[in-house]
Amino acid sequence: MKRRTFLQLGGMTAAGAALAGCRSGNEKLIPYLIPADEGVTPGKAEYYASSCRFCPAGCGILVRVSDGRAKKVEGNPAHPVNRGKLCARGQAILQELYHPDRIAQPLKRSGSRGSGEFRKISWDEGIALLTEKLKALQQEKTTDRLALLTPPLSGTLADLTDRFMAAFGSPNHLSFELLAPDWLRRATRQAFGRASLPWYDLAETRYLLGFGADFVEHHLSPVQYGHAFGRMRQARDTVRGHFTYVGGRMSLTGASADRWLPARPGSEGTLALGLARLILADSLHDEQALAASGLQREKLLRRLAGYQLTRVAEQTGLPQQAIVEVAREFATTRPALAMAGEAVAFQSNGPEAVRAVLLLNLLAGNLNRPGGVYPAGGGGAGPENSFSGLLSLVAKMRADRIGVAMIQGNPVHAIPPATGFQEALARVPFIVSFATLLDDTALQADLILPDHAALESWGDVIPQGSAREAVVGLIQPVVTPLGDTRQIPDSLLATAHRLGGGMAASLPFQSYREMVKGAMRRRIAPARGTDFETAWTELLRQGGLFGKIGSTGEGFRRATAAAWPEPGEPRFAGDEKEYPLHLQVFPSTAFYDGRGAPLPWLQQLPDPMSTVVWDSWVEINPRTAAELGISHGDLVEVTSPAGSLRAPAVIYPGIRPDMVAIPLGQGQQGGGRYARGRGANPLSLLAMIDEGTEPRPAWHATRVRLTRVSEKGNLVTAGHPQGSYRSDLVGI
Amino acid sequence: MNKWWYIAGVAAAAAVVAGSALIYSLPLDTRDRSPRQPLAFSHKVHAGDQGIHCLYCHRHAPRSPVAGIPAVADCRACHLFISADRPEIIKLMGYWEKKEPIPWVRVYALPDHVYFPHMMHIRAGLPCSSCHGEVATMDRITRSVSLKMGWCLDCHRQHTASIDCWTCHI
Amino acid sequence: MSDTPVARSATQLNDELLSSLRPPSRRWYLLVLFLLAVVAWGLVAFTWQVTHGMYVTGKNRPVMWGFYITGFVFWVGLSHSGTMVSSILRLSRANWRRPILRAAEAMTVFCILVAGLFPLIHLGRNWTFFYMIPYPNQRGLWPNFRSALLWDMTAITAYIIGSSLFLYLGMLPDLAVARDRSGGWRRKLYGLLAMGWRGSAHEWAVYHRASTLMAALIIPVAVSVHSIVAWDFAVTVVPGWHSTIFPPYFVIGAILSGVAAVITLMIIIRRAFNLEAYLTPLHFDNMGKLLLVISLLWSYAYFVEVQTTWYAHEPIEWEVFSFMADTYTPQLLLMLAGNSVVPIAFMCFRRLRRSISVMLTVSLLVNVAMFIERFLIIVPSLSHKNMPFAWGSYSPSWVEISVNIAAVAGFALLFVLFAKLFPIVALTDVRELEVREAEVPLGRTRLPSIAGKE
Amino acid sequence: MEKMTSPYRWGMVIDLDRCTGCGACVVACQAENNVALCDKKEISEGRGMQWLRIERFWAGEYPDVRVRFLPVLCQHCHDAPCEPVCPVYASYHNPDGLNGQVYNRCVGTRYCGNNCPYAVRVFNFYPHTWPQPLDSQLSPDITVRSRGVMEKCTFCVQRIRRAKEEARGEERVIRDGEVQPACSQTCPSEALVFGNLADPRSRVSRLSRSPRRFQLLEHLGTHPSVYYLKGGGREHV
Repeated sequence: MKRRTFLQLGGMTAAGAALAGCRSGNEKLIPYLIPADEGVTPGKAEYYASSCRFCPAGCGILVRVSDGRAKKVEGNPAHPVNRGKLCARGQAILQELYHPDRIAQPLKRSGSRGSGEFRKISWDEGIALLTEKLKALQQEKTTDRLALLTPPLSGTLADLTDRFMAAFGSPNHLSFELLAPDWLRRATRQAFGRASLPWYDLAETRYLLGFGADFVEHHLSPVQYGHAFGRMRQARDTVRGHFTYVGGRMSLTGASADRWLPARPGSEGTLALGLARLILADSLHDEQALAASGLQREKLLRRLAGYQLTRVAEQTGLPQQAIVEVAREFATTRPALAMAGEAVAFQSNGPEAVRAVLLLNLLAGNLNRPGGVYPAGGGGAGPENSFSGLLSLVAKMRADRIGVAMIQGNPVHAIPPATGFQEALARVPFIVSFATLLDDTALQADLILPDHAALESWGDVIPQGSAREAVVGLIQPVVTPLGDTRQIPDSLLATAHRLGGGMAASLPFQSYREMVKGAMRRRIAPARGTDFETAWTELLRQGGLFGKIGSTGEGFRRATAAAWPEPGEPRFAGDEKEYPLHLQVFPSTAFYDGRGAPLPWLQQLPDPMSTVVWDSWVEINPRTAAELGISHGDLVEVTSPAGSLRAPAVIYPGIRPDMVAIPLGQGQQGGGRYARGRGANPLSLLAMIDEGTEPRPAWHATRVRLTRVSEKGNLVTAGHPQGSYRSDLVGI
Repeated sequence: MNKWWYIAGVAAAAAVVAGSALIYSLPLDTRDRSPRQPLAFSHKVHAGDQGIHCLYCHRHAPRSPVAGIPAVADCRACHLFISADRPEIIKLMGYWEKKEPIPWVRVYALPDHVYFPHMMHIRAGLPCSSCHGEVATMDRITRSVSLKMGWCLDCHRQHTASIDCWTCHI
Repeated sequence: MSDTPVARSATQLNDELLSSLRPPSRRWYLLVLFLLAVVAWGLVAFTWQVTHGMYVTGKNRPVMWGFYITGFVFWVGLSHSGTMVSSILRLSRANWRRPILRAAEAMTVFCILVAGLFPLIHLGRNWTFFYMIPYPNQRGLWPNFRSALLWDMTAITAYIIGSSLFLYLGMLPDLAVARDRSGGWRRKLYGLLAMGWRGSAHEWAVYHRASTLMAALIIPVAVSVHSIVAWDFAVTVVPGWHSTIFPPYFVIGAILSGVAAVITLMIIIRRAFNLEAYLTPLHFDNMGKLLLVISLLWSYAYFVEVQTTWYAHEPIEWEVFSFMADTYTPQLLLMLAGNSVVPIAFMCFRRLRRSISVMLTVSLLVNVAMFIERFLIIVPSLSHKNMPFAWGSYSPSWVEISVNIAAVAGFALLFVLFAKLFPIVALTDVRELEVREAEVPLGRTRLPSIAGKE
Repeated sequence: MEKMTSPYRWGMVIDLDRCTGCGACVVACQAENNVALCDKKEISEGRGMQWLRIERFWAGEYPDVRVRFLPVLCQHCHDAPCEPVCPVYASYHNPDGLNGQVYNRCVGTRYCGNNCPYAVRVFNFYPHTWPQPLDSQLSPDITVRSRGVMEKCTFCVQRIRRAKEEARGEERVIRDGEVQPACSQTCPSEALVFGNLADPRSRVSRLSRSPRRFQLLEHLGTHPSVYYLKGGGREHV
């Protein structure tokens, strides 16, 4: 790839030099060593298609490259997921590439763990060190002491890691992510009989009933649902889609709603069933749909007998009037759509509540109908409760049954300490991190094999629940790697080859690129066997394989065996007397689960709701704040059974008085100059509660106490605190 | 007494003239018009005697804002055979061996707040010489124009090209 | 004219009036040194700003103008002292004006000089200030004559030229006297400046016509200057600035501060050169009356402005006003006290008008209040402009404060130096009174009586 | 200044009913235009450099709270308050009806910034730098502004210019949707629509005739090129 050679050549057009009188930086005129590729004109920008791997949505991107440097990341119009659009985070991956604190070459720990003292080593040494450790495990016949921690993987990388672990003989591959939609996968299977993520036809629906499904910020596929939302509102001449949002905190998504139902945390499931009962009582449901899924109104009504309006209203803390109205609107406006999100799922009764919400779709008869719910394309079979996987791994690590841990991502920061992960990890003798920055996990690592930035990597992405048809997005490098880094799969391949034997045999690939290419060849083999090379270049040009592979035809239908959802009383960690407030931790638009925090563009992006920059904050209802004598910008201490933190207070009219909310992502020890030591990590507040047979990630089931510390919160908001209430002056 | 008055008057007048001339020509053009180049490349030989067309080497000019200068490989391609024994050519090959580009010195340098698209000017049918002078007669390139804003504007006015500030300054 | 000093011999008079030209005392040198130090400090602050960037000031978005423009408007206002006093009184033939003429006119020149510096100091790229000067250049670019800032520049330049001519013209005969009564380099200097004034009847006739003419001419210039400064604000769409009453309001304000400044000046000069004989309580009485009138005018103008805003109750305008009243209450009260309540209350009484100490306090108070008034016009409006989400606030930084203090020092310095170099009391003007009756010697010639001319 | 010879009158329509306030446009703008990175201190002093901000307004009391988002960028007024006040024509009206800002001409009086009712002009109070290799992201198409000059949204004029150059090459006018500023290009919900208001058939002109349309601070008579479409309130379907 000749354009990779661009980087050793200076730019022809001088960027950067500041505008200072007549002086100018471009004194020299540096020619190329080798002429540019055909079709590449120096001084003119080129676009290269790739995919964003910031979040599992897997949007397609076009990267504007000028004189060998990536200049801008834009959406790929040909990509069915994001249709040329891109979110703030997606555009900021450019700064992942050019981050001033990137790890330029393999590092070996020289100081104590967490000290951040490392010694630069060569790749040979690095790989040798790793293989030596793994060899040791092999010789001791304890290959299961190897653990691999990754975010949920898709496509060829998943294949590679599976082969690697299988060949090595270790079952301990944990793919965990705080926001992974396992809960939704499971609920869909249990409710609609298909182990697949749902794909909501937002654009065509006329009434959206969102139960804490924050699709604008992070839920499933923000860009594509953001796009769909715009169309739902205004793309149809006569129809304006209506949106009702249920949730104790008015999230950014909730802010766009026409009606906000601040239901008491953990009561969403009850509300859903209450609505169902009202709908059935007035027989406003879709009779055929009900029949088709083998249900009778009477039976259901009997089942729902416990959910009379009065009780529901009392439990949710909502006015009866509103509940009745919503029920009627939802049932009488077709097509209507109900979405469940993390805010619901991460309650102690989450799984049941989610299924209760999905039930509403069934009553509205919108399964596999325009404006309704379809199974997402691309299979999407995946873990249904990786959380239990996490806990079992933690147990193993505690029991010293893990000798080597290879870690992609930053679990040390992004996993709640209440799971005991951090302490357990500390017991692991040898930790390998693939971090690109010296993040919290890398700080604990003994060996760092730095990964490429996304824009330097090869790969393929199968977007999760992002599209109705199956999509395979391709990732291709658009610039020469800045440092002496390698992408994870190549490091694994190198290790495997060096281990030799079965390992080498099971991974007979020179490079990951070759592997990806092979996978693609297999994918399009049925389509066209001959002349793969041209097809391949074409695929690279358009950014992936879209809609060509048929999405499995059969749609959702009610799983007859499905257990009836009975969301019980929500349980919370912390005694109500001592900890009067509910805590909600939410992924902010900028930081997602924290991986956005190192990027300055995202740090200085004012949070849309609080307009806070460069910090984390605590959202408090004005009434509560007044009672506690807290005013905007004060430093407050939030204490939970699990721990406590300090952060500035933001007076937030859109939250229940018995709730506080803190954004995820800040409070990192590492993560480069822009993230280090900034704000606080609310995960440290979360407590575990054991509910039912198996552990469930009840991240919204912690109670907290709030105390004012001082007026010096050092809070910076882009918006003027008083001016933010004076929309009358601009007439909107 | 009186003659002092006269002298003072003359001096003052001179000062005023000089001063206004100075102010008029701000910003001053202090750049070396014919800087020494790392290689004694002669446009006279190439463009003049050999009659090679400008766009043969500066081939991006019609398509790109920058005219582009030949990659070291391009120079080498020809000079593998043509007068390969000359000292300057050996120097050139030296660069190639060391795999480092030639640090040519810019002669036509514009400040960074000026945008000059070569392709637009070639499209408009301007001869290269209208800005770059009679390159074919120069051994070492000598800047033949002032490159001051006034000079650009005059030409734009003559050819009724856009004189919107944003045409050149963004 | 009973209060005018009784006739004394020409030499005696000249001696007294020219006493200021005697070699300076140590106190004078100390004063000059001190002032120089302050000015130097101001220069340091300014250099700091130029080398670092505007962030060393307190300015921000939306408050992009602050103490510098406040200072600018303030000094322009102050500069009205001389013009008003000397020309108005000259035209109205008030004889008691005579002893303070020179000081007032000098003050005008120095104020406007200082004022003219501020717009340049506040530029983000001071080194490109010449872009604003209309001169033919190779870029083929001209400044924008629609911009009030350019009007400013023109008006102020005109005013500088006008007022310095005015000052110079008034000084001519005195320079001649000084020339004749001094030696060494001073003699050369005065000789050069006096341009060979002989004091012939013809010269005097011309001189009188010229100075009357200048007096008449300078007034419209002065008025226009401050109207234009007012337009800097009035022509914008900034709530609280966009007001038709601004030009007259600013002019009145200017005269108010000008008159106050002159009073302060009179007192200082009176002490410094012990001219008790020439600056008698009568003069302060008159100035007090003048102050009273202007202060009443100002109060009326201010009332009109606020009252219209309040009555119309245009949301954003009212928002600005109430924000100002809430955030800057003490400043607002001090301003009202200093500009209207105190002057009006005190100047009504003859006894107070004739008490030097009272006059000093009041006149100083007026000018402090005037500075605050400028500030309250500029900053609150910008802090709460039309987009509430982008509201802000402003507080001056040490740099801005230093530069403003240095401006005061710089003005004082110029004045002190001037007072040592040139007759600070208008010699001939005073003499005019004396020499009504008889032929008097002036210089080497004998001048026929001009009695009855005035 | 504005010559009526140009076939373009660039304008934008912002549909507040579509806008979710996600902030994608804000980052897009900074990425495209070499807008400086501002640390916490700078922003706390009110010296942030955003060309495009999303204003967030709270209305009502809990539980009847409503949030309104208002993306505000340079409105490119046709009677722009910023233009006449600039003493050096650094802020001027361009033939396509854009408010030009010429950085190298700006002397920094900040008069335009005061007189802009939309407060969208940002001033380089600080000298800004990009730590290596972050400076590699700087676009070569746009000058990097030095301290002491005013800057603001240009409707991504560099993109317009590029499109013009191409159109010129093919002797045609720019097609509708061919050129988009970074913000409207990336806006997930397509709330921002950019185009040529002089062409009555362009998407932006059609939207600008919507009954929901209004303009910001219309009463000031600045005649912006940016139209807003009212967000749908609480009304039912």
